[in-house]
Amino acid sequence: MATTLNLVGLEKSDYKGRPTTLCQGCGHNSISSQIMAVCYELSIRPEDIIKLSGIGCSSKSPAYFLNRSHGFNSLHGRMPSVGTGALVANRAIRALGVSGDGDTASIGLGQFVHAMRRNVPMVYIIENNGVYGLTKGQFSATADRGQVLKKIGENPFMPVDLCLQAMAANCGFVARSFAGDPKQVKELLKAALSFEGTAVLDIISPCTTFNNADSSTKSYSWGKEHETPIHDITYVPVRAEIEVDYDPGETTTVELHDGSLILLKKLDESYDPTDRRAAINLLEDATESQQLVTGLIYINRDLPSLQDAENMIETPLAELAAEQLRPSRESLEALLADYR
Amino acid sequence: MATTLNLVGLEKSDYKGRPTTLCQGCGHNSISSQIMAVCYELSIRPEDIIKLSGIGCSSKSPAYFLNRSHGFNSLHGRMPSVGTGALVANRAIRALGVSGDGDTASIGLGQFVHAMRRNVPMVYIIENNGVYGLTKGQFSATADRGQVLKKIGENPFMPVDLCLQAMAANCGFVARSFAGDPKQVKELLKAALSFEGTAVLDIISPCTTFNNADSSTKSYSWGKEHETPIHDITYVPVRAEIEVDYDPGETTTVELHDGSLILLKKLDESYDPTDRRAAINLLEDATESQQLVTGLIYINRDLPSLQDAENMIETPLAELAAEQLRPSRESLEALLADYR
Amino acid sequence: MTEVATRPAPSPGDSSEREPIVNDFSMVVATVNGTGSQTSNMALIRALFRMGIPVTGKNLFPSNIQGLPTWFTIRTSAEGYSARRETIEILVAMNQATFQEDLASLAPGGVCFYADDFTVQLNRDDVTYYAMPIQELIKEVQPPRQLKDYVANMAYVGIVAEMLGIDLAEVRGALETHFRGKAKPVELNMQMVDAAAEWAREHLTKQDLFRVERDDQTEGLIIMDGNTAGALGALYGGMSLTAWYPITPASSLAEAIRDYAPQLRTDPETGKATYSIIQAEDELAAIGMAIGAGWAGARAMTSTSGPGISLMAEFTGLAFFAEIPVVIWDIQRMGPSTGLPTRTSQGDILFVRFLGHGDTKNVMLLPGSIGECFEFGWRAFDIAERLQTPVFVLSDLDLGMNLWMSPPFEYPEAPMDRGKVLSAEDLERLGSFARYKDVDGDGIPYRTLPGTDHPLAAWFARGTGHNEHAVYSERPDDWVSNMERLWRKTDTARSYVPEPILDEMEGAEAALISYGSTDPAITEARDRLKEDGLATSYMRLRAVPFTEQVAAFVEAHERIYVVEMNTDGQMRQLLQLEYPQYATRFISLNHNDGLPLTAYWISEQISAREGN
Amino acid sequence: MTEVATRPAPSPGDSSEREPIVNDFSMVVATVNGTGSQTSNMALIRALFRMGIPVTGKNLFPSNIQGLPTWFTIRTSAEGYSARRETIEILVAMNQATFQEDLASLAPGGVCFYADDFTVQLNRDDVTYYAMPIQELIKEVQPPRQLKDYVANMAYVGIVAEMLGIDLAEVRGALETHFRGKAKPVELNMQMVDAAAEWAREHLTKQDLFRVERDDQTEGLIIMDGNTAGALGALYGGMSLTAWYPITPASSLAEAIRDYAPQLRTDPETGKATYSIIQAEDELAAIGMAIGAGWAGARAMTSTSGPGISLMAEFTGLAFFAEIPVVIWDIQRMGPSTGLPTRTSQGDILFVRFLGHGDTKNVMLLPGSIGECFEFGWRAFDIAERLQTPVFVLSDLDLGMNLWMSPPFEYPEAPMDRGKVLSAEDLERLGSFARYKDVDGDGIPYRTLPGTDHPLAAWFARGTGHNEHAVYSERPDDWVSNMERLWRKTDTARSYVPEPILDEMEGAEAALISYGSTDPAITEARDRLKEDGLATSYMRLRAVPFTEQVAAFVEAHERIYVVEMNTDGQMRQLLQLEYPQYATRFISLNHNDGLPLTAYWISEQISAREGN
Ligand SMILES: Cc1ncc(C[n+]2csc(CCOP(=O)(O)OP(=O)(O)O)c2C)c(N)n1
Ligand SMILES: Cc1ncc(C[n+]2csc(CCOP(=O)(O)OP(=O)(O)O)c2C)c(N)n1
Ligand code: SF4
Ligand code: SF4
Ligand SMILES: [Mg+2]
Ligand SMILES: [Mg+2]
Repeated sequence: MATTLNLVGLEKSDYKGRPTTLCQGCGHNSISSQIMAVCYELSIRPEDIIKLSGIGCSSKSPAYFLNRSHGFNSLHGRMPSVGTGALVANRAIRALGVSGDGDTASIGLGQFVHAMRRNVPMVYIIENNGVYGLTKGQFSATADRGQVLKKIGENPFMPVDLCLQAMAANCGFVARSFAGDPKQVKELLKAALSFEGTAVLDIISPCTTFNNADSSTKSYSWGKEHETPIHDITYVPVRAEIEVDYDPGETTTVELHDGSLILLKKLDESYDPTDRRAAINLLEDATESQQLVTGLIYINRDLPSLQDAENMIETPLAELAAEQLRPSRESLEALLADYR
Repeated sequence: MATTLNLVGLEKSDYKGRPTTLCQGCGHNSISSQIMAVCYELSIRPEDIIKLSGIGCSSKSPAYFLNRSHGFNSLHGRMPSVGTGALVANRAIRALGVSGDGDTASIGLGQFVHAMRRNVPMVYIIENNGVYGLTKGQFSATADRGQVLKKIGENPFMPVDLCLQAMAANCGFVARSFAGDPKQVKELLKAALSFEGTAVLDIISPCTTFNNADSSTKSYSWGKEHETPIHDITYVPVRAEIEVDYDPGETTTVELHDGSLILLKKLDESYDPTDRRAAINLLEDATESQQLVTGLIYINRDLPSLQDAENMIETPLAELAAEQLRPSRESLEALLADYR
Repeated sequence: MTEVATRPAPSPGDSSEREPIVNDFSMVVATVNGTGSQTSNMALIRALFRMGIPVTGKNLFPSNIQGLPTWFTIRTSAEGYSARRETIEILVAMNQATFQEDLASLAPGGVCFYADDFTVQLNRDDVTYYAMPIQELIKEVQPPRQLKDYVANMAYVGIVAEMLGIDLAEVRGALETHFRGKAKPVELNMQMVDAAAEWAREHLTKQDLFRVERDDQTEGLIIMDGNTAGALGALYGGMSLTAWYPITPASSLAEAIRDYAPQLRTDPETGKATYSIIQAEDELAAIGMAIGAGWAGARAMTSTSGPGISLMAEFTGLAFFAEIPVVIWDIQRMGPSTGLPTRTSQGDILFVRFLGHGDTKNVMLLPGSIGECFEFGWRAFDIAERLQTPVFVLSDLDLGMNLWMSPPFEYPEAPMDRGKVLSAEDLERLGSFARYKDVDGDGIPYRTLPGTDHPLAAWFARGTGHNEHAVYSERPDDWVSNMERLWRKTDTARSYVPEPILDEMEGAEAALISYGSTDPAITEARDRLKEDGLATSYMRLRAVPFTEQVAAFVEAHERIYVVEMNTDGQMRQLLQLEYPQYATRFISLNHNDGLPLTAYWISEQISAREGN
Repeated sequence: MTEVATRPAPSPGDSSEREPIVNDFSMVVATVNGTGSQTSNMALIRALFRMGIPVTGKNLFPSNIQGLPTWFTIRTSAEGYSARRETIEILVAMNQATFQEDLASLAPGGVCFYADDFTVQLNRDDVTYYAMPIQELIKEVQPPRQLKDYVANMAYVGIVAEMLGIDLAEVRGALETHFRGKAKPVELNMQMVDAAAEWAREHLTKQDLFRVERDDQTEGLIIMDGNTAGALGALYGGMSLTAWYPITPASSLAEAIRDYAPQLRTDPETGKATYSIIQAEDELAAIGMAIGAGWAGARAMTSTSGPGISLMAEFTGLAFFAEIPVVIWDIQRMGPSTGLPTRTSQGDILFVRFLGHGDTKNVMLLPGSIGECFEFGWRAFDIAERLQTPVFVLSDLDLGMNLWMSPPFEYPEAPMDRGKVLSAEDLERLGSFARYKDVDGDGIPYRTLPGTDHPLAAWFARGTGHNEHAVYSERPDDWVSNMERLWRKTDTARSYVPEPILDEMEGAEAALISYGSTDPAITEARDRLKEDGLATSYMRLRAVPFTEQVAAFVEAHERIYVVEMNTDGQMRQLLQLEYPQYATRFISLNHNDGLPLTAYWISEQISAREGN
């Protein structure tokens, strides 16, 4: 196709990363593609994004998109704290975090929960494949009880439901999706990027090398068979608002902090993602029925972000002038008087 | 009173610990007293108990009960892992773990959740006072959003609901109580000691020095005013069973692994602690209504304990004979053949 | 107290001693913690300070909140010494539980003030006793119930002031400062002070030799704890993020930042904070946040103690290798493990230097006074951003939590050094950028900050092996050249860290090397040794890695005592590693029992070894 | 491969070289990882091994699962050497992406087998080429689709076997072992091997000098990787709990335990496990579990690599100070930080020795062969329980994950040493018990286990300061005496750790000290140096702290090269600290680029420095 420029004058290719070194068919690659597409389509300048990750195949993926964005491939399970610090230092940038189920549900669970508690404004993607890909296929904490992997055996423990964890931690944006449903992933990503607070996307992202058997709830085939979207979601950017028309009876809308809209077209039964109890129930139902329920499970725009809770100045701290950083000579003399 | 011996021939004094160094009126002390009373009344031999804790005022308390029990005052937030190892090494002993809200909800959250995931068979008490007592009163992660402490200021973050966390982690025994309600604490402790799996007791235990203002939901006065027990709980040991009589209409019973019974006498509305959804709803209601809902919130006896899940031998590993530990000479020669 | 006197003091019999001992004694107030004796002790020490008398205050407290013994020691010194002394001349006994022990620890000829409702034996006849009718005075003053304990403590302030000659006007002034001028508490407390002094005047007759007199030695000085000083230093150094987790004895540093930040760092226009202070969920998160902020271009720090340092090992390695500036305060306490949270030590030196698996070498600053706590508080950021590496500031409980005199802190003259940061304009001019290229040959590469508006700006920070472009590389040559550059940088560090403080004496035979809070004891010990005819040279280290001056000093002296408070002689080991050719010159003088070193111990050790 | 040849090899022109080179070459198979070349490489190396030819196999793989270059090197050595060599004589090129680089790295006179569908230039005329019709052979054999890649790799096995003279019967035998006798896969793969060999016989004419001949040097030996050896050692040492967290290159140790435990450690009566293996949520939990189990009396261990070691710092300090036995395996990889997960190094030595804040000194065992991985695997438990302290076993990626020949492991003769544990009967007899009392003067106290049925048995384990009765104490004397005892214990440790291996040569001028996986390279280097007339003495350290023998060796030699794979010369530093009087004797010979050391590098370094 002929290269077309987006609103900030960039081509699709300006959003690409280094060639991926992940396995062919890895779910993580398809998520990377959606990230690039979304940033291009929303005309986000790559310089206004930071990429964050922990350690794992999933956490490597930020190297494979947005070469023109700064990134930090931090430590295993520690992306949330690094992201918290970065966003406190510069609240003008948007953060795209990519983690894995091992990175988040095993070693990183504590930081994950506490970042949500503080409502650190970042998009927090978990590329959830139920295994440790990079260390060659051991069970992660999201693997189903009773699942069997050859060479490794049976997993005797209950899985961690990362969306339920997010609900328990009062996260204001909780979504689940499936790497095999790129359209939904894309719309959810767009919405998440407009949300001022922690936006959690628990995306089932099959590991084709170690956990893609039909019997695995983290496989492509399982996902294709069991995905049940709770609604058909469309993101409408601010400028486009006027143009969109939709059937109000069929569709509920949610307005985001920047004025953009999410259109949720109801499928069989209608579902209200602003109802906390309903969200928890939905997750419980999904567990019982073993369905891969996807979509925007819960949204609450009323929680202040970390920076607002801390009453922080709008200017990035990293850009403050010396005189804003160093109090006056007089102030020092004044306060030392109390110690005489 | 004249010293009376329990069924294993011990006096109450055989269950005491060193003199407490905690503040006068500290909720932790009253919980310690209940622990001593319970072990005495249940005729548990102190030698069959291990005491576990992390770091904090609460975690110091195991020094103040059961001098005749081995104990491990481990590291801040790490009681769960130490307990897991100890119980794997010796599954014949019963573990009494005492932690604090800082120890469990802040630094220890990850280990807390994963111990429950594995269903490590221990009584896990959180002496929850909403602050870091031992470091002089900073907010912990269970402090309410908006709470103000002089010298420290306002807490801008949402609290961690440890019972909800336990539900999310599929814990099989989830209870909440109040140090100001010793009778209930005692019955819940007895039940917990008969439960084969992780038994979580989230006990509001006021810090009289740093967080006992009437306005604090972790204070005595608040607890006294807002405690709403979901039932009147009585523990009936195995041997006593025959004697007890109760009104079945009024009371539901739950049988524990060792055959002992919990009698739950219904108060205003009846409540079924085996219903997971009801339990989660109850916790959500409690948060909304700001009531201190206490009692046995959830119980599920069907989850295998860690040792059973791992198909472990009944004999404590620590007591295995050398020949059980070291395979035969022949076995070595046999397997080395594969490497020729 | 648990320490027994090891040095003889004059007994009252001895007539040569009949003339008064002025401004020269150690007084310990033995109380129970949680009974609010801080106010009264502060009042005493501040009053003495304002009378121009050199003082220091050390609080020896248990790892407990309420009910256990606590000792607050005030040392006055005509010569201006501020180190701990073994001997106690004046005991103010407010805790019956430890009375006998406390009495036993009094020096012969000492003075014992005690609450008259104690049921104890006064089993020493070489001590002067003054009973204090605390309960009586309470009845008289009738303070509000919830303030009873506090006011009760004011009774000993009044009596001691009267008997020693402390000016009550200065006590009042001290209380006014303490209560930030609030009249009500001042009056309430002074009521008791006056009543008690009054009572003493009427009922007690001076029998001991100790008293105070106005002096002029504290003119213009301040008195403060090191953690507050460090906090102020950070605030004047442009601290933008403090991420911390509570731990004794470090908490009060972050808490002082929290207390002062609003007045010092609120944006006048918007009224909003130009900083952030986050109490993290643990130390891993605390340093993680600081590193994230450092990467994003803010001046970020964390403060902790031993256990937190252990938990920061992995992140320290990341910051060292990805070259992210961050400042870490370690207010050292007694270890290993949880150890003694309320006792002092210098036991983290060796561990911190090599903190992080694989090959690491961390920069350490070693403040030896509250003045240096302030100075290194801001300078640490300059060094961290200049070197793009973690900078550790190693203080300890004694320096951090106790009260020290100091000249007023010097306002930082030099502008902040933000290090090698490339702007969009720079990138435009240069036309290319390689994050880890050693452009200047000093091992320090150039960096760009997230948000820099230029297509060349981006780089991918990582703890994995990388080439000059921050791209993952397993090539042996990439690894080796990057490590060679990093090692070059650890050498460059020598020229950015503070030089040691040298004091060579005429005809010095022995030399001393030390660092941190041992300085006052050493200064005093050297004077004593000098008196005994033993001249010594002294170098106080203020940083690792060592500078040229350190090398010169080591070369110049044949017998070097390395004085420190740890079990393993840790700084001695670092010196031996740095100067293998002189490895045998270093003699460990280490003592590590949780209490600050004393001049007595040091001088005894040295004269013994020097055969004096 | 990324390493270029640095040592000249005979060029084909040179007639003196016309006679064949037998059993003496390095062959590298260049493939793409994730294409299942393990089976084929194992078949080749095992066939050679069974022909009695000394071999070693090293897999150089990326930190990646699929699609990146991987090199598997097989070295055959008539003299029985097993170290890495710079030079490669035979290249089996299965990866077009790296072909030119791989070809360039071939020694003059080398051989290049390559897939005939490559579009590359054969731009060297000093190399013999053999094109391999892989696709053709696949068409001929028609393997099932999902096995295509695997079988394809068997093509080069057949061709290489034919051209080098590897006995096809041995290849079949190797496959039978590999597939545990399962006929189907054996047949399928042999079909390809035979077809390929057949094809080679018909279409290729031998032009190069390299071939193999039966020998008898591997009689009775085994070939294995160090992690499997360590796992077996642990299982024969009575390991009861392995708590671990996956990390390269340590995972395969815990996984080998998991694979072997059921057959070795299932209780015959109940059919239940007499052990537990827990994949923890992280390394903090892993070591926490191990310490909990060690406290409760079980033999517990964890295994990890650098990043995990950093996370274990706090718990290590607790185990050191509370004196809990635990075994920690550190399969070292390249650091600092995440570094290079699939490259080898010895960079954790210094950090582990002092791991934990405050004053700590940890015991380290340093296996230098897979035989020692097995031996230290069980012995570590004896030492840990005897000393009641954490014992670290420091292996590395090269030793742990590559294939080494070894005599069959010796079954542990001595009964297990469970250390000083008091039973209820003991307590009854003694009438008293103090957990931290130095009864025997060796610094090692007695302990009791939870569940011990006696009123005196209980004690409260803690990381806080304690007296002999394990009761919290802030008394200076309690702290000091406890630390003095602990230091006594760190000395006692010397008499329980393995002695070094000494090899003094007649008239040796220079001496070498090394440890771990560098041993094969050093052995070979010393032979070369000997040939060149330079005799050397050699001590291979097997543990820290150092024993008497180490001291004697250091005293006896004036110039000591410390050979190691890290950037900072870490063992050199530990030696300098231990022997300050000889600090200048130690010369660092350290190289750290992720690849195992070679005899060539070592001998060149030494002869250069020795002016040979
Ligand atoms: C502290 C630490 N422990 C262990 C490892 C090894 N490690 C690398 S990736 C990984 C797990 C990754 O799993 P996940 O987060 O699910 O990512 P995936 O590879 O499945 O996408 C582990 C354990 C590490 N790098 N650091
Ligand atoms: C790794 C580590 N960080 C910090 C501390 C300091 N510390 C001691 S107790 C405590 C908090 C205790 O709070 P909580 O668990 O609620 O117990 P409480 O005192 O309130 O009963 C902290 C942070 C420590 N001991 N170890
Ligand atoms: S191993 Fe699995 S997770 Fe990793 S890259 Fe391959 S497919 Fe993806
Ligand atoms: S400080 Fe609070 S928690 Fe600690 S002992 Fe005192 S009352 Fe209890
Ligand atoms: Mg995963
Ligand atoms: Mg608490």
